[in-house]
Amino acid sequence: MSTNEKVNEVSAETTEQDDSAAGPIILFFIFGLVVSLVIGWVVFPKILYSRKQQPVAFNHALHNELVDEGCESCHFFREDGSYSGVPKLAQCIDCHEEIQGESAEEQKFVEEYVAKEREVPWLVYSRQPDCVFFSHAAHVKLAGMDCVTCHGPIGESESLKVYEENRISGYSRDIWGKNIAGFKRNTWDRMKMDDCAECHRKNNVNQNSVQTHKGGCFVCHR
Amino acid sequence: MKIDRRSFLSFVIGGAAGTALSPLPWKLTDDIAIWSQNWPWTPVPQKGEVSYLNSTCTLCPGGCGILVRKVGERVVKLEGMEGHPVNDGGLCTLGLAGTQLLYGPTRVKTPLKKVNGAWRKISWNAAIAEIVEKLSDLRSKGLPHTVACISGSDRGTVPELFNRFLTVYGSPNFMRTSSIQDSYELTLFLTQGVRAMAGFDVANADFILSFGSGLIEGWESPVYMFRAKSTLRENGGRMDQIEPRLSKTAAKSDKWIAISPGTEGALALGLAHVIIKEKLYNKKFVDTYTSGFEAHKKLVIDGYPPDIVSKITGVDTATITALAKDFARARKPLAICGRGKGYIPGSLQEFLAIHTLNALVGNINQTGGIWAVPEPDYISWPEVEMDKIASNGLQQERVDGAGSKAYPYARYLLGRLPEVINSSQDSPIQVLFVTTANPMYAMPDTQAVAKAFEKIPFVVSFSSFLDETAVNADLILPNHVFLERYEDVPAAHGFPKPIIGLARPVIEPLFNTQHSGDVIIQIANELGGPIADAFPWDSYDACLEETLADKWDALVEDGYWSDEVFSAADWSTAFETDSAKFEFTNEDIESLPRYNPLKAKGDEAHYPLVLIPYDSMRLASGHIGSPPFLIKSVEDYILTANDVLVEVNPATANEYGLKDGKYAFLRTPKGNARVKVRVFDGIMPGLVAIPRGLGHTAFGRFLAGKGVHYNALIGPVEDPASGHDAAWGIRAKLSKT
Amino acid sequence: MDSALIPEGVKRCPTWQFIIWIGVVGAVMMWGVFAILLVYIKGLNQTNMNNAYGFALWIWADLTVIALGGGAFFTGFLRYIIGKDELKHIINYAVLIGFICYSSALLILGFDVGQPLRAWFIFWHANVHSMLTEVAFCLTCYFGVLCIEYLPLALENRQIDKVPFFHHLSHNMHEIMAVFAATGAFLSFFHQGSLGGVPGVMFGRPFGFREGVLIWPWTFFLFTWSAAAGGPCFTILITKITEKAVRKKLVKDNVIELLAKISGWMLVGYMVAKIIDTWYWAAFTAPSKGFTLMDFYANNPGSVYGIWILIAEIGVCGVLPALILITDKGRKNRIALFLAVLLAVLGVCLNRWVMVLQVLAVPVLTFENWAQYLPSWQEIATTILPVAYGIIMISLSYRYLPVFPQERELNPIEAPVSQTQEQLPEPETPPAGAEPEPSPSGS
Amino acid sequence: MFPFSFEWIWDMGHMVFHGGLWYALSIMGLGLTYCIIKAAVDTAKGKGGYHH
Amino acid sequence: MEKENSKKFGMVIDLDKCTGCGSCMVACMAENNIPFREDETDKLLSVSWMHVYRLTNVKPFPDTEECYLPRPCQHCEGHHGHSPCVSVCPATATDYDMDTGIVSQIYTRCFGCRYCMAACPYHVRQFNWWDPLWPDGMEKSLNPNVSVRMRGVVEKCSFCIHRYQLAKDQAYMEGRREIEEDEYQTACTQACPAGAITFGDLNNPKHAVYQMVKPDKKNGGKPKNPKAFRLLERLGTNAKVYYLSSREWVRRAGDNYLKTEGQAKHA
Repeated sequence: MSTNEKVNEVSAETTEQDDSAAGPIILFFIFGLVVSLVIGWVVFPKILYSRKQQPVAFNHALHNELVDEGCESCHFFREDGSYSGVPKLAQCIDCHEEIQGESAEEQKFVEEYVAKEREVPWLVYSRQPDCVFFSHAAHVKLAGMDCVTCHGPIGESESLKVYEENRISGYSRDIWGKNIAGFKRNTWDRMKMDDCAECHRKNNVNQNSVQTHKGGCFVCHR
Repeated sequence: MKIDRRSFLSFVIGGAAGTALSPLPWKLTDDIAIWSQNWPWTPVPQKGEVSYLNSTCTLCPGGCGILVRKVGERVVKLEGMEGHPVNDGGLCTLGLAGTQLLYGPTRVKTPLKKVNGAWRKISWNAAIAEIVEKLSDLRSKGLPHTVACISGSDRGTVPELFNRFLTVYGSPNFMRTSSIQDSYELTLFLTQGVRAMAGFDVANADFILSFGSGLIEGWESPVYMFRAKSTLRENGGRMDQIEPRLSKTAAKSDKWIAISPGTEGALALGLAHVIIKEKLYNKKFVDTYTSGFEAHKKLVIDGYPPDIVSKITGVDTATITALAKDFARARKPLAICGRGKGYIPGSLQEFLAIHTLNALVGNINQTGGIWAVPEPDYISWPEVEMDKIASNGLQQERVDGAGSKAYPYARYLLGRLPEVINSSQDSPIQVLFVTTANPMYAMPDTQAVAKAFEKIPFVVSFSSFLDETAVNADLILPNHVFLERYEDVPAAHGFPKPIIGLARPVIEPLFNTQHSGDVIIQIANELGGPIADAFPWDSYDACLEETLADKWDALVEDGYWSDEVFSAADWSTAFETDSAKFEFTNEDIESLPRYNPLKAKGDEAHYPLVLIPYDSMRLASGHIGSPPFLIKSVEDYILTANDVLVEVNPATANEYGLKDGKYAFLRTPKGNARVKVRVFDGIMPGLVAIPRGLGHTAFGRFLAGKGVHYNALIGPVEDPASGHDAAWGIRAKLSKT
Repeated sequence: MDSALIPEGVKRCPTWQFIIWIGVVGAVMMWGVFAILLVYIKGLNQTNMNNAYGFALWIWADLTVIALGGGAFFTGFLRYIIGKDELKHIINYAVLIGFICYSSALLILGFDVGQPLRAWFIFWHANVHSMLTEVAFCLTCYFGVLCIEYLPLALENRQIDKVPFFHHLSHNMHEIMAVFAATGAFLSFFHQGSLGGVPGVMFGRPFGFREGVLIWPWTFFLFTWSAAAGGPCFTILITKITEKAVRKKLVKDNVIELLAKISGWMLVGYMVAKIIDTWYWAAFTAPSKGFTLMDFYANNPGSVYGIWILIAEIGVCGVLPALILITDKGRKNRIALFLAVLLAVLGVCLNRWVMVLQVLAVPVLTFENWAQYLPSWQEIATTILPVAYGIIMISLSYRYLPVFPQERELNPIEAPVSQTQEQLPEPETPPAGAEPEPSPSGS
Repeated sequence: MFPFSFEWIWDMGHMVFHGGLWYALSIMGLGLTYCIIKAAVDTAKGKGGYHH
Repeated sequence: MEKENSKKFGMVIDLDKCTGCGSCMVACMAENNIPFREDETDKLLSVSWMHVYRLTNVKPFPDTEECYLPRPCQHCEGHHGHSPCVSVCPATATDYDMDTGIVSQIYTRCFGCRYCMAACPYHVRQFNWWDPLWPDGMEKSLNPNVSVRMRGVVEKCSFCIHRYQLAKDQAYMEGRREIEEDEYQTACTQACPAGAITFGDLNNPKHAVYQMVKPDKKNGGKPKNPKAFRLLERLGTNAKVYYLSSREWVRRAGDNYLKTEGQAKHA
C-alpha cells in the first residue's frame, strides 16, 4: 500500500485526478483482458459462422458399402481428366428412381428432388474459391493419393455434419479449419493455400517459382 | 471501488490486450481480405461438364464451321472448327463474339406487337392469327402480289420456304438483299451464260489483283480469304490492291495503288489495252474458247490507252503498263472486284471489265482462278399447285422492277424499293416480311428507306434482335438465334467449291422464340387450301432433314458436307452462251450502256470532297450489329467516345483548316453529321473516308449512338446496266465547327 | 477557454479565432475526406489515372512529402548522432513536420492502392526484392519512430505533463531518444533510398533506370541524399512561414543558419552527384538502350516534359540554392535564405515529379506516343488534404505544445501568466491578412 | 514477414532484409518498453519533476 | 535455375501474315472473361490482354505503309526470371515459373499498387478501374476455367495457362506425364484466321516456334532467323514473344535506335 500512497502524494500535487488504488486498476485490466479473451475465442467464432443443414442427410458409410469402386463410383473423373465433384441428380437417379429403403431422408430425397427433377443444393465443405485450380487428376491419377489425405474419413461418416459458413468470406469453416486459431492435427483439418504448399514442398512438386523457390503460382491458381 | 477515468482506461487497455491475443482481429482482417477477393457482385462462372458441338456460323455469308464449347448447359465459347474446308480452325471477330449475341441484352424475348407506338407482348398464336387474317384479307381482295418479303439470302431451306410461301400465296415479290453476289451472278451470266456463284481460288493463285476488294476486311467468306491470303504469301504469291485508301488489305498487299474512286473499271480496261497490245494474253484460251474478242480489243485499244486511263484514274502510265505486264506474265493471275466486304453490288460494267481480265489470261475455271460454282441444288420440293388468285398475283410485275424490260437481267432489285414506294400514292406493298435482313440500317439513304417503310401498312420482322427494322416494324416474330436452331447454310460466299453447312441447336432456346421456318409453315397451314398443301411438313426440322436426305447424316456428324472432288467445268463445256464460248462481248452486253465511270451524287461546287466508306473486320456491317467485344476491339483512331473519326489526307486537312482529333461538320447532299477528323497519310487527297457499321440507333447501349451511319449520308446511284445500286461514294463537304 | 492547455509563458490567439481558423482549414480537409470516401467506395476510376499512368499525382505527393519529411531524420541524425546540440531548438518542429509528412504518406498509400482491404499483403506476403516492400516496411517502422519522437512532445502539454506517469515517460523517452533517432536514421536512409529505387530498378523504363551498386541503382543514393539536403530546407521553410504567420520569431538565427549551412553543403554534394549521374545516364545508360537525352525531353505535346525540367531541377532549383546556402552572406540575408530553401524544396518536388511521371510519359515502344495526364478533382482534393491536415496539426501543436523551446526567450511576456493571457488577442497560424491586429510580441 | 509465411525463404535477401526489419522493430519495441517500465517505476518511486 | 526438362512457352507472330483483324483480341476476351463497358474507346482504361498496334513507316501519301502488331504479354525472362514486372511486385502476386517460363499474375493476391504496370514497357498490364459487371444473362458465357477479376487489381495475358492445366489433366488421365505440342495452344493462336500466331515450347527443337526463330540460348535467346525480332530487345527483357517480318522498317520499329546506329542493328 505504501507505493500507492506515494502515487497519491505526487498526483495530489499535480493533478486533479480522483484517488484510486493500483489494485482495482489491475483488476480492471484483468477484467478487460478476460472479457475480450472470452469474446475473441468463444463468442466470436459462434457469431462468425452461420450453421446450415445439408438439404438431405446423406449416409456415406451406407453408400460406400453398396458401390464397387469406392469414392470414384460417385465422385468420378470425366474422360477429359476433369473431376465431377459432387454427383448430380442424374447419377443418383440410377438407383433412386424410386424409393429403395425405409429411410425418411431417402423418401425426402426422392420426393423433393428426384420426382421434381430438382438438383440437390449440396453445401460443399471443400469448396475452394474461383481463383483456385485444383487438379484431382494430378493428385489421384498421377500421384496416386487417396481421398482421405485431403478430405478425411468422410467416406465412413453416417451423416453429414453441419455446414458452417463464414459470414464474411463465404467459405466453409473446413477451409480455415475447425480450430479458430488455425491449428491442425490431421492433413485434412485445413485446406488453406499453405496446406497445399506444405505438401508440395515436402514432395518437391512443382517448386518452380523464381521468387520463392517454392510452388509456382500458376500451378494452383488461374 | 469507484469506476473512474483511470479504471476505465485500465479496462480498455486490458480489453485491447486481450483482443490482440485472441483470433478476432486477425481472423477478421483475413476474412475481410477474402471477402474482397470474392465480392458477391463479381460473378463466379458455374463449373460443369465440358462438351463440344459442331455447328455452322450464320452471322455472315462466310459459312465457317464452328465448334461450340459448352459447360453444362451454358454456351461458353465459339471456336473455329479445325479441318473445316472454309475456315480450318480460324474464326473472325464476329463469330468469336457470337455468345454475346446469344446471351446479349438485345434479344427479342417474345413476339411483340406495336400498339400505339409501344411494344406489347403477344402470344405466338395471336400473332400468327393476326398475320393470317391480314393475308387472307389481301388475298380475298385479289391483292396477293402486295405481299413482299426481304430476305438476307435466296438460298437454303428457310429463304426457299419464304419464297415458296409467296409463290403459292400469289406474290412475285420475294427480294434478296443486294451485294456483289448480284453483280458476279450477272457477270457470269452475261459472259459465260451460266447461273452460278463466283468462287475464287485465292490460295492457289500467284498474283491477286484486287480492285478494292477487302480481302481481309471481310470480303465474301472472310476467314477463307484470310487463310487463302496467307497461303498465297507462303507460296510466294503477290497481291496488289487498287484502292483510294490504305485499307488493311492494301497495307497487307505487296503494292498499294491509289486510284480515284469509281474509276476501277477504266483501269481494268487500260490494263486490257496493254495486255492485248503487247500480245500478252492467253492465246490458247482467247482463240479457242472466247468470242467477241475483236470487238473487245477494238474497244480497249481505241478507248483506253494508258495515258487516257491515267487521266481518268489518277494512276500513272508507267504503273499501268508495268502492272498489266506483271499481271499477264504471272502464272496464275486473278483479278477480283467488289469493294470492301462486298455488301454493295457495284457497276456491272466495272465487273465485266475486271472479269474479262481473267479471260484474257485464261484463268477461268482453273486452279488459282475464278470458278463458276453451280448454285446449290439440293432442294427439290414438289412443284406447288397454285390457285387462280396465286397465278394472277404472280402475273403481276415485280414491284422492284427486276426482270422487267428496263432491268432484264437482275433477279432482285431491293435497292429500288424505297424509291418505288415513295413515288407512289399508296404503297404497292401492303404486307412486308423481313427475315435475316436489316434494310432500315443496311440500305443507303436511311431517311428515304424509313419513309418508305413508314408507308407500308404492315411490316413483320423475323429478327432475333431488336435491330433498326424490328424497332420500326409492326410485329416481331423473333427467330431463334443460330445457336438455338437448325438451318442449312447452302454455300460459303466466294469459296470455290460447293459446300453445305449445318447450323444446329446447341442449346435449348433461351426465350419464347420460334424458328422462322416453323412460323412460315404454320402460317401456310392456317391459310389452308393450296397454300397449306404446299407445306406438307410437320415442322421445319422435318422439312430440313427430308430435304437434305442422304447428306443429313454427314451433316450431323461433321457439321458440313462438301464436294471434295468438285472441279469447275472444263473450258470446252463451261460456257453456256449461245456461242458456247466465253463472250468478251455479245448482243446483250452491247445493248447495255457503255462503260462510263459512275459519278458520285452531288455538285462539285458545294461539295468539294468525296466521301467514301470503308469496312473493318472489327465492325459488323451486315444485318447483325456488333456485339460488345467487337466494339471494344475497334481502334481509338476510328471511334473515340461516341464520335467517329473520318480520314482525310494531310493536304486536304490543310486546305480546309482541319486539325487531327478535332471536330468537323460533314455534309453531303443526303445528310450531315458531326465527326472528328483523323489526318491520315494513307488516303488520297480530296477524299473523306468513314467506316461502315457504326451509327446504329438500335441494338442497345453497347452499340447504339456510337459514331455516324454512312448510309444516312449517302443515296443510291442506279447502275444503268443492271439497276443495282452502284454508289461507291458521295460528294461531301467537311468544315471546321 | 482552453487556456489551461496552452503552454506557460507564451501567448496564443483567442479561442474563437482559433476555432474559425481550424474550421476553415478543416473544411478543406473534409473536401479531401469526401474525395477519399468516393475513391474507397467507387474505386480508382474516380481518378484520371490510366494504364499508362499507373502512378500519378498521389505517388508524386507521396514521394515528395517523404523527401520533405526527411528533415526529421536528418536533423535528428545531426542532433543525436553527430551532436550538433544547437539543433535541439528546432528538432521538435522538424519531428512534427516529419510526423505530418509520414502520416500523410501512409494515408495516401492507403487509398492509392486498388484493394485497400488487402493492402496488408505487402507485409504478410512481402517480396523482399521489391523496392516497394522495402518502402512499406521502412516507412511504417519509421512512422513508428516518428510517433515515438513526437510522443514526448505531446506529453509535454501542460495538462498531460501533470500526470506523473506521462511526465516520467516523456522524460525517459527523451533520455534514450538518440537510440530511436539512430534507428530512425537507419530506416530513413533505406526507405528514402528505396523510393529512389522504385524508378531506378525499372529496367523497362529507360528514363528512370539507373545502374548502380549491388541491388541499388544510383537513384537510391540520390534520393536519400536529396531528402537529407532538401528535408531540412523544408523544415526551415515551414519554420519561416510559421514565423511569418504568427508574427513572432520562434527559432534563433544561429540555429537556422547552422541547419541552412549543413543543407547547403549537402545540396552541393547532391548536385555534384546528380550532375555526374545525369551525365553518365545521358552518355552511357540511355544510349545503350537506344535513347539520346533529347528523346526523353523532345516532341511531347506542349513541351510539358521539355528540357526546361532538367534545367530547372539542376540549375535553378539545385545549384543556385546550394550556392546561396553555402555562403555566409546568402544565409544572413533573409530574402536570399528564404528563396534558397524555397528553390531547394521546389527542386526536390520537381525531381520526384519527374521520377514518377515522366518515367511513365516517355514512350518506350517506338510506335507509342507520349502519355498525357491531368489529375481529376478527386486526386487534387486528396492531395490537398495532407496540406490541410498538416496545417491543423501544426496549429494544434503550436498552440498546445512547447514546440519551440526558444519561443519564451524570444518573445517575453511582461504580464504574469494569468487571465490576461486569454484576453490578449494572440495571432495564430493564419496568414497575416487574417490577423485582426498586429501582434504585440513580434521580434 | 514471418518464417512461416509462404513467401519466406532462408536466403541472403530475406535474412538481410528481415534481419534489418526485426532489428529495428526490436530496438523500437525494447526502447519503448524500457521507457514505459522505467516511467512506471519512477512514478511509483514518486520522483519529482524534471526539467529539460 | 532452369531444370533439365523445363519448358519455355513462347509465341511467334508473323507480321507478314497478320492482318490486324482483331480475332486474337476477341478470342482472348471470350476465353479469358475480359469485362466490357459501354465506352471502351479510351484504350488506356480498357482491359484487353491482347492489343493490336498499328505501325506506320511515317511516309507521306502514297508511300505510306502500315503493319499490324498483336501484343500479348511478352512473358519476359530477363536474366534468370528477373522480368521487369516480377521482381517489383511487393506482395509476390506475380511470379516467373521456371518450368513453363510463364509470368503469372494472381488477382486475389494483387492489391493494386500498379508498380508492375509502371515497370512494364509493353503496357501489357492493365488495371481493373471498374467493377467487372455483365448485363443480366451475359454472365452465362463466362468461362469457368478462368477466374473473374475484381475491381482494383492488375491483370494480364497468361498464355491461357488454364489450357495447359487442362491439357495436363487429360494427359494424367491417359497415364501420360507430358503433353503434345497441339494439346496446349492459346486462344489467340487457335482463332487467328491468317495463321499468323504460332505457339509452343522454345526449348523444344521439334516445336514450330523453335524452328521458326531458332532462339540462340547462348546469346540471351536472340533469334538466329534474320527476319525475327523481339520488342525492345535492348532493354534486356528477354521476351518470349518473337515477331517475324520481311520489312526492314517493321523490324527496326521493334526497338529504339540512335540515329547514328546502322540499319541492321537488330541482327
